[in-house]
Amino acid sequence: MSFERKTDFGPPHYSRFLPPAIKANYGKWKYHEIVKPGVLVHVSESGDKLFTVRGASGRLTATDKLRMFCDIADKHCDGFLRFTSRHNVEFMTTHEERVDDIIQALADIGHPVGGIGAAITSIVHTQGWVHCHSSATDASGVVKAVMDEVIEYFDGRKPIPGKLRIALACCLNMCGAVHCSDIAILGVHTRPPATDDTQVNKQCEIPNVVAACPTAAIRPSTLEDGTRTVEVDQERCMFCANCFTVCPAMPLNNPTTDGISLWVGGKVSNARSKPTFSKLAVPFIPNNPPRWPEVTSKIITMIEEWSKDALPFERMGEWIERIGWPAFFDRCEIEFTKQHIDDFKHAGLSYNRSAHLRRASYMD
Amino acid sequence: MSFERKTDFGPPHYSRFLPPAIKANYGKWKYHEIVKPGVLVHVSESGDKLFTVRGASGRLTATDKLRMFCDIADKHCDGFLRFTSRHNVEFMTTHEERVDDIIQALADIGHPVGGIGAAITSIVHTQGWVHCHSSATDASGVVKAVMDEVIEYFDGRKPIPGKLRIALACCLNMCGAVHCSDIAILGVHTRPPATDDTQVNKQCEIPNVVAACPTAAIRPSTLEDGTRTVEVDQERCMFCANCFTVCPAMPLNNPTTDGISLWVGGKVSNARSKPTFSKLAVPFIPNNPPRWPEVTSKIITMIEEWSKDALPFERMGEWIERIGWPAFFDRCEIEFTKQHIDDFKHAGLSYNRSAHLRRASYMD
Amino acid sequence: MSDTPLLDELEKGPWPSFVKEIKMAAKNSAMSQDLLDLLEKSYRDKIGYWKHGGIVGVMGYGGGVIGRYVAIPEQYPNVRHFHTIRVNQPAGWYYSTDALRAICDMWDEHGSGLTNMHGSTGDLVLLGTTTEELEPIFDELIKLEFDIGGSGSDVRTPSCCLGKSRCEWACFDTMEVCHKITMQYQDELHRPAFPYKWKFKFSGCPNDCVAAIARADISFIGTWRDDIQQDDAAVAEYAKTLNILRDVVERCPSRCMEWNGDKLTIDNDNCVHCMHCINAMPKALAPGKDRGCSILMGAKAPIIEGAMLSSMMIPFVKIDEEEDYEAVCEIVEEIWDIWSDEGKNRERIGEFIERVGKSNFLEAIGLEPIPEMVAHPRDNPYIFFEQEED
Amino acid sequence: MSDTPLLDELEKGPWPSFVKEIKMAAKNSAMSQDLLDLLEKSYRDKIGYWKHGGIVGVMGYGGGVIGRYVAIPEQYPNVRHFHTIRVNQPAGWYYSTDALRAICDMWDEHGSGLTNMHGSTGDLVLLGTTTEELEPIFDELIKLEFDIGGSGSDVRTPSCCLGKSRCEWACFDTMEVCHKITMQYQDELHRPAFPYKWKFKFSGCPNDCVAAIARADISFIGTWRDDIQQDDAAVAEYAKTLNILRDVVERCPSRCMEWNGDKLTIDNDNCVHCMHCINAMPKALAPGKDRGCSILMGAKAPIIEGAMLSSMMIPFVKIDEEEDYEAVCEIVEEIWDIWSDEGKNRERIGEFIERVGKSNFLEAIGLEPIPEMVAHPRDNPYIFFEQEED
Amino acid sequence: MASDLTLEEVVESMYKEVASVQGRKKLKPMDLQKMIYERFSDRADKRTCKKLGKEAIKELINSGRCVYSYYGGSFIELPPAEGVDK
Ligand code: SRM
Ligand code: SRM
Ligand code: SRM
Ligand code: SRM
Ligand code: SF4
Ligand code: SF4
Ligand code: SF4
Ligand code: SF4
Ligand code: SF4
Ligand code: SF4
Ligand code: SF4
Ligand code: SF4
Repeated sequence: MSFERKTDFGPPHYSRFLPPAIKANYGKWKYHEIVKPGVLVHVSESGDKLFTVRGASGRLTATDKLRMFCDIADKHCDGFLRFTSRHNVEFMTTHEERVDDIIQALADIGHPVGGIGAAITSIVHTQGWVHCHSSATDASGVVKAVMDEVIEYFDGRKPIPGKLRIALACCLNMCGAVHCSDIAILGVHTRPPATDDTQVNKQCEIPNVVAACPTAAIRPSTLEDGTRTVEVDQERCMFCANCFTVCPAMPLNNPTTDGISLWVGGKVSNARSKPTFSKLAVPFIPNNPPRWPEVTSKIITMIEEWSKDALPFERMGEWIERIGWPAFFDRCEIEFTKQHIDDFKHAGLSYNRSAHLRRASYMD
Repeated sequence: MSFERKTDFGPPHYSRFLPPAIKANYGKWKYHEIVKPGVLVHVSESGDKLFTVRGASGRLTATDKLRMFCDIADKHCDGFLRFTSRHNVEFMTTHEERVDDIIQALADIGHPVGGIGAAITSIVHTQGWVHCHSSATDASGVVKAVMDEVIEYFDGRKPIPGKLRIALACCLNMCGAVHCSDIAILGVHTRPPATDDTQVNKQCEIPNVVAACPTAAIRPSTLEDGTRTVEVDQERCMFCANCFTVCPAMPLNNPTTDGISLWVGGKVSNARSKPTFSKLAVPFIPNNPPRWPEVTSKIITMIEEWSKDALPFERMGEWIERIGWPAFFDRCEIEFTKQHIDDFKHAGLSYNRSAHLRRASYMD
Repeated sequence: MSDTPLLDELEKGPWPSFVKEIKMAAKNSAMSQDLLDLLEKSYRDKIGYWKHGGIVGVMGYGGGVIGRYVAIPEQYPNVRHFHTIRVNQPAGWYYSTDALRAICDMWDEHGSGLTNMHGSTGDLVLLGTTTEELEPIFDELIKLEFDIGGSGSDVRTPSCCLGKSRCEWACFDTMEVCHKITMQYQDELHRPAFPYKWKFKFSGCPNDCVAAIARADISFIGTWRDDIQQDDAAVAEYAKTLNILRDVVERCPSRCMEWNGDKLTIDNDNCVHCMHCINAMPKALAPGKDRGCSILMGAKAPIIEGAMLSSMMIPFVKIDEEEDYEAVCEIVEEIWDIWSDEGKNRERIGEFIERVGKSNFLEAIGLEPIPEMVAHPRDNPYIFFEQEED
Repeated sequence: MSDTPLLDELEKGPWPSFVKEIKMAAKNSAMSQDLLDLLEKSYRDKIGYWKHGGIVGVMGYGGGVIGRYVAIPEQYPNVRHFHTIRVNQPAGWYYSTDALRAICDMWDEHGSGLTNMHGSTGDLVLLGTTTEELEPIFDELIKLEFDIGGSGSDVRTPSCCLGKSRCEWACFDTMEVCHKITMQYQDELHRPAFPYKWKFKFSGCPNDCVAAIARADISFIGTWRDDIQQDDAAVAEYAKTLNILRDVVERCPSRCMEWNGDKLTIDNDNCVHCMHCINAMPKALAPGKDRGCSILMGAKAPIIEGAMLSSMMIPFVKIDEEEDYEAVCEIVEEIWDIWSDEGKNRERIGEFIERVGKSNFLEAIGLEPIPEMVAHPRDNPYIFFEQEED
Repeated sequence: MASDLTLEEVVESMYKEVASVQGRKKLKPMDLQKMIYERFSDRADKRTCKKLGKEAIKELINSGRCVYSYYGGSFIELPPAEGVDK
């Protein structure tokens, strides 16, 4: 059965996959309400109601599981479903009475419902040890460990003042929006590349490798026996693995010195305050698979301190801005070290260039 | 009459010059009040009252004028006076009835009284054409021209919502705190140095000259006839005159292309908001001595727009932060140009990295 | 079944378990079985065992397939290759169950049976297959009418929030614009020709539910120009449960609202369109009717100059209207020309703009500098003055 | 008298006229007369006519005199030299009339009769004399007990606000500390030995009336640790004329005050000591009793890395007490050592700290990193990890 | 300006360039585009060179004579010798 090989035809038009209620009310929605944890209702100008149930998803999904999602969608949602920008799965129906059936069906296949409104939703994450060469930690494993501990903030059992976004990236390339999350989990290498001098000139172009380094730590060099390779200045190397991306002969993976750093206070939305970068909270916690207990306990402390003191809608970064960074480090029992003080290009703008000081912290 | 040549003896101890009322209440003051424009009263814990009259001063002062100040101080202030950190002259007396005599005496010698509290005080300025080699404008002349126009904001006839500090520097060295003033007047050269190739190697060390340039616009070069000199890359030169400071053979003074730039929104104190840098408002106004009318009229527009809309205590920078920069440029009829957008080291942090927008400005 | 005690630990607990997923796939894929064992080894040794991909792809395309080779193929032969295929998702990530089931059947036959639903850029990621299977997979995808996404120095797969499909705050049709742009630039998507990657993202309002300002070289964020739509009765209703003064009025970034206990007055000239008051009272407030979007540019991850957010370029354009849509495409293509000519290797557009100077960039693409583009004007005196020939 | 029409224009108007001053001095100084004519020429030609000073000074001192030579000495012989002498001012710029009269008499005899009262760093500037007069002038100054100030790569003349002499908000004795530091470091002031200039400034409270945070390499700014002193009756008095809610409570940077119409409650643990509420109600509020100062470092003008403000180094020290004063001097001297050893030519301490990294700098001078030193921790991932020898 | 530059000429010129640097230097599509404009700017304007350049790359890739590769950026090379484990 010959068929004509096509290219450049792009994705199918979404209209093929819109539930009827959405087709009927496209662009005519009036308002929404959160019915209960994990369940939204959107009401259109004509009064039509569409209920949305958001099911947790671990993102890494086997085809069999997708078929189970399809079974639920066929049974309750006219054969349509969608995924969210944070890879949860959403089932939509105009029949309010089907909401609880959908929730039960999801529970039966191990997928709790939640993450809507003032809640912690799924953790945006990347490949980790499952698939990426430059990862300094695993992604799916850390996500599973953390979400198991904070599930009550996801499913509404523990209400919190506003949204709290957690993201993970397994190296400094930071796939995802780790640089703008309330809490960011970042895999870090803490050793310079273990350069394989015999391979560098074979596998890579030295000028490209030298240019790839953000801190100009790489210089071309020639060994006694004439092999052309590169040399890394240990003082300047920041373990970003950019050289490794451009040249496989410069691996950074190391079981004892790879680990996780934690960042706080980032935000993407424009609500109230402008979009903000995440800031360093904990520079290094060694990898401790499978449940990274030190990582999860510190994240829980930060969530608890924020949630008991934040105003309604107040994101983590807005809360810290209000109480001051000294109080954040103090309450979350995190030691403020050399590494917290910036020394990169815009360092000066991060210093406290004012006499503004709360007294609490330096009462000897 | 031989005398023993001493060195390293430093300034006389201030206690020699303190009025008796100050000696008696040193460190024991309770509160102050502004009696009337230019007149303060400080009340000590014991109830003693000290009246201070602040007289304007042009900073450049002849000895004869100093003797006139001394006459007033001898007559009314037990032979003591002081100067302020913004080079005004202050006369202090415990006798309230002498306040008006002091004011009259000062008026007789051409020195109005004012600049206290929510007022415009004297303009911190530098040498200009009177004494400095790298000045791109005069200092004393511009100050005189501006203060003549804003005198009513100095002497209280026109009350304003808060303090408004004006400073002037005649080149990018920025002597004084021009970089942190409500309104800053900055002399600017707008042409690269007119390098005298015959003199460069004679008068200066070429490595020093090359290193002095903040934008690496200077490269060593040799003419056909072998003379070693330097070459300036027109694209990168910012006319900062730093090379001229290090090497007199690279003058930047130019009658048509030297002039004045205006900056706004800077602040030194920590009250309410943190200390802030001044931002570019008007990139270039050609020098127009003796009264620089274009400079003074633009300054007056900015003062008027601020003073009719600012909240009590609200400095120029705090006001602009509240209404937004588009409204500032609009109300003060200043054209926003390429030059206003930063392109130096921290440029990215000055961009609007948010969707925050007021609509007023782009309603077509 | 092999022995994976560490991973088994992660089968417990309430959050969906990726280990269960791999085990599910392993039932009928030796590749997934090897992946499971390899991952257990990584958990034991605390390092990953993947090598960087080289030359993989489908005929005619320069992107969409990420080459992956296990570092120790002798022990894990079935993951000697473990390439991933990025499938361009339907706008808004909507699916029909037939389409999904068809993809699953194809993937069980030609790959590991594991997917990422979805990748961070937005693609439906088919996780793990061999070089030989790439062409057959593409043939199947052609039949299913699902093309491959982007990777490398190309236009990456655009993505958008669900917009008008289900959200009352959508200020433009994010899904239609996203689809139109994806179709219009298929050549740039499938044949990498840029100095580095280029990402489009479309959010229907400043809540930015697809993180466009943080993760896209060009970010389309919906906004409006007229007054916020206000239903006073509904506001009074919210006043019963919501502390409107403290939690809404005092949190407005431009403090342009007054609340006297029963009436909310908004000075719409000073509203900066942050969405907060609307978020807090969805039944009482809504964005205006005169809707469109702002266009910002330049976001990227930290390497090598430090992370960047997109910054304001075009405050307001009615992107849903053909005329404005064409004008925007023209500007984008002009930017691609300049960036391709003068951009350095691996230099994103955000880094390019800062290197050449935002003003020069604006001049090159014919945009006027306006104060909306800056948080504040420059505060250093290094102004560049044009050198007229005197 | 010569013809100076442009300058004469500036004799008019209410603000004191510097032209009148020059004319006054010109009556008995040919030097000032030439200055007047030279300035008129500058006003006509719109450029200055001064040449950069070379090596001028008094015996034994490396600073305090700025060499100035007119560019066109043939036309203006009397300003062939027009050096300025910086005289170290008494702390707080207090004078007795006898001291001032004596200086005036000396200056009429040996110089132009023109002064700057005062220079921006704080010196009493004697404006215009010849090289030959420098030694005789210094002899006179010795008799008057007024030493010369600083210039070049030395400790510049320290300056301070009037502090405890007349201000109830002074949190330390700015004038005494300024005087003590000036006397203690006379050698560093008179004999330039640093990579570049070093400026001390002392402000008694965060109003910073000597602009220490903007104009000093090391800025001493008064602050307090206990509660704001509060007189409720006086607050109620102010309430009659002052909108305490809008103009005080809502302007507090940490919003740590509540006003219920008659009682002001301050949460002193969250007060950031900005001075605003105290400024607004001087008869009702005052800084606490447990007073001292913060020490910040690194301010400078823009060339060549861009302007800098001083940043927090030591949050609180009781500088008036001998023990703390000694400890601070020790740290300053240690900083000078490190800066002198490793600083580049013309590299101010603020630039040095940013080049070597603030953390490394703190470690070198034995200060612990504390969160008060930053507005926020780093937001880029380029963390430096110590390389233990494994 | 109707140019006499043909697609084949551009294709062959590009192929020669890719082959000549194989193993030593990696060429990006942009490098090939710039090379074409430098080489044929006398016979065609920039827009034409860019269009022909794009078509030439498409032709080389579709015909399998060249392939894309990815090393932290996209490059164009000759297809690898059959073994994949480079
Ligand atoms: C479904 C989804 C869009 C999609 O096309 O997939 C979505 C949908 C909605 N978002 Fe969102 N947001 C979604 C990702 C985001 C993101 C992107 C991200 O997290 O990567 C953001 C930016 C996050 C940030 O600021 O760091 C985002 C920031 C918001 C905000 C602003 C919150 C704030 O106060 O800063 C609102 C407003 C609100 O919560 O009331 C909002 C509100 C909403 C509303 C209520 C709007 C509406 O009327 O439908 C939507 C319903 C559910 C909800 O409350 O979560 N959505 N929303 C995404 C669901 C993710 C998930 O599975 O949990
Ligand atoms: C005399 C002087 C100090 C000295 O030792 O010479 C001084 C003295 C006082 N200042 Fe000041 N300030 C003096 C320069 C400054 C400076 C430095 C400068 O301008 O270069 C500043 C920083 C300016 C800035 O922020 O850019 C300064 C910012 C303040 C502030 C904060 C104002 C604000 O809201 O930001 C106050 C508080 C107030 O005004 O209520 C203040 C308040 C005061 C008080 C009222 C304090 C007191 O109780 O005595 C003093 C009386 C007069 C007044 O209101 O001006 N003083 N004051 C200086 C007079 C300069 C002049 O001739 O006008
Ligand atoms: C698959 C995905 C992570 C995921 O699990 O979801 C991913 C995976 C990789 N990314 Fe990414 N990036 C993914 C979304 C992102 C995002 C977020 C986004 O697109 O919304 C970012 C941040 C935004 C940005 O582009 O800066 C991102 C920033 C990077 C960077 C840093 C780019 C930069 O300019 O700093 C690199 C490094 C590079 O390009 O060489 C990178 C490189 C890579 C490579 C190709 C690493 C490499 O050199 O081999 C990863 C392949 C891993 C693998 O095993 O497949 N990835 N990457 C995401 C794409 C899936 C999809 O197509 O839907
Ligand atoms: C006289 C004075 C201006 C005035 O009229 O008051 C002054 C005058 C000069 N300054 Fe200044 N500076 C004066 C206070 C300042 C201040 C403010 C302060 O000290 O509070 C600053 C800003 C703070 C700072 O130090 O950064 C200042 C920043 C500079 C700079 C830039 C230094 C930098 O690191 O960026 C230079 C350039 C240089 O040092 O080569 C400079 C250089 C100069 C020179 C020596 C220019 C030169 O290279 O010949 C000026 C001599 C002019 C003349 O004709 O006498 N002057 N200069 C001030 C000193 C009088 C005094 O001793 O009391
Ligand atoms: S964050 Fe780094 S390690 Fe993780 S998927 Fe992206 S490139 Fe790979
Ligand atoms: S890891 Fe990063 S900083 Fe270190 S040498 Fe490689 S590229 Fe440079
Ligand atoms: S600002 Fe420049 S021109 Fe003016 S006195 Fe200072 S160094 Fe001289
Ligand atoms: S004026 Fe400034 S920028 Fe221009 S060459 Fe001289 S030092 Fe460099
Ligand atoms: S970005 Fe705005 S329009 Fe899009 S889903 Fe989020 S809230 Fe709705
Ligand atoms: S949308 Fe934001 S800025 Fe506009 S009125 Fe509401 S809260 Fe204020
Ligand atoms: S800085 Fe503070 S203590 Fe010094 S004069 Fe100003 S207000 Fe008074
Ligand atoms: S001093 Fe400033 S921070 Fe402290 S309570 Fe008063 S206004 Fe608030």
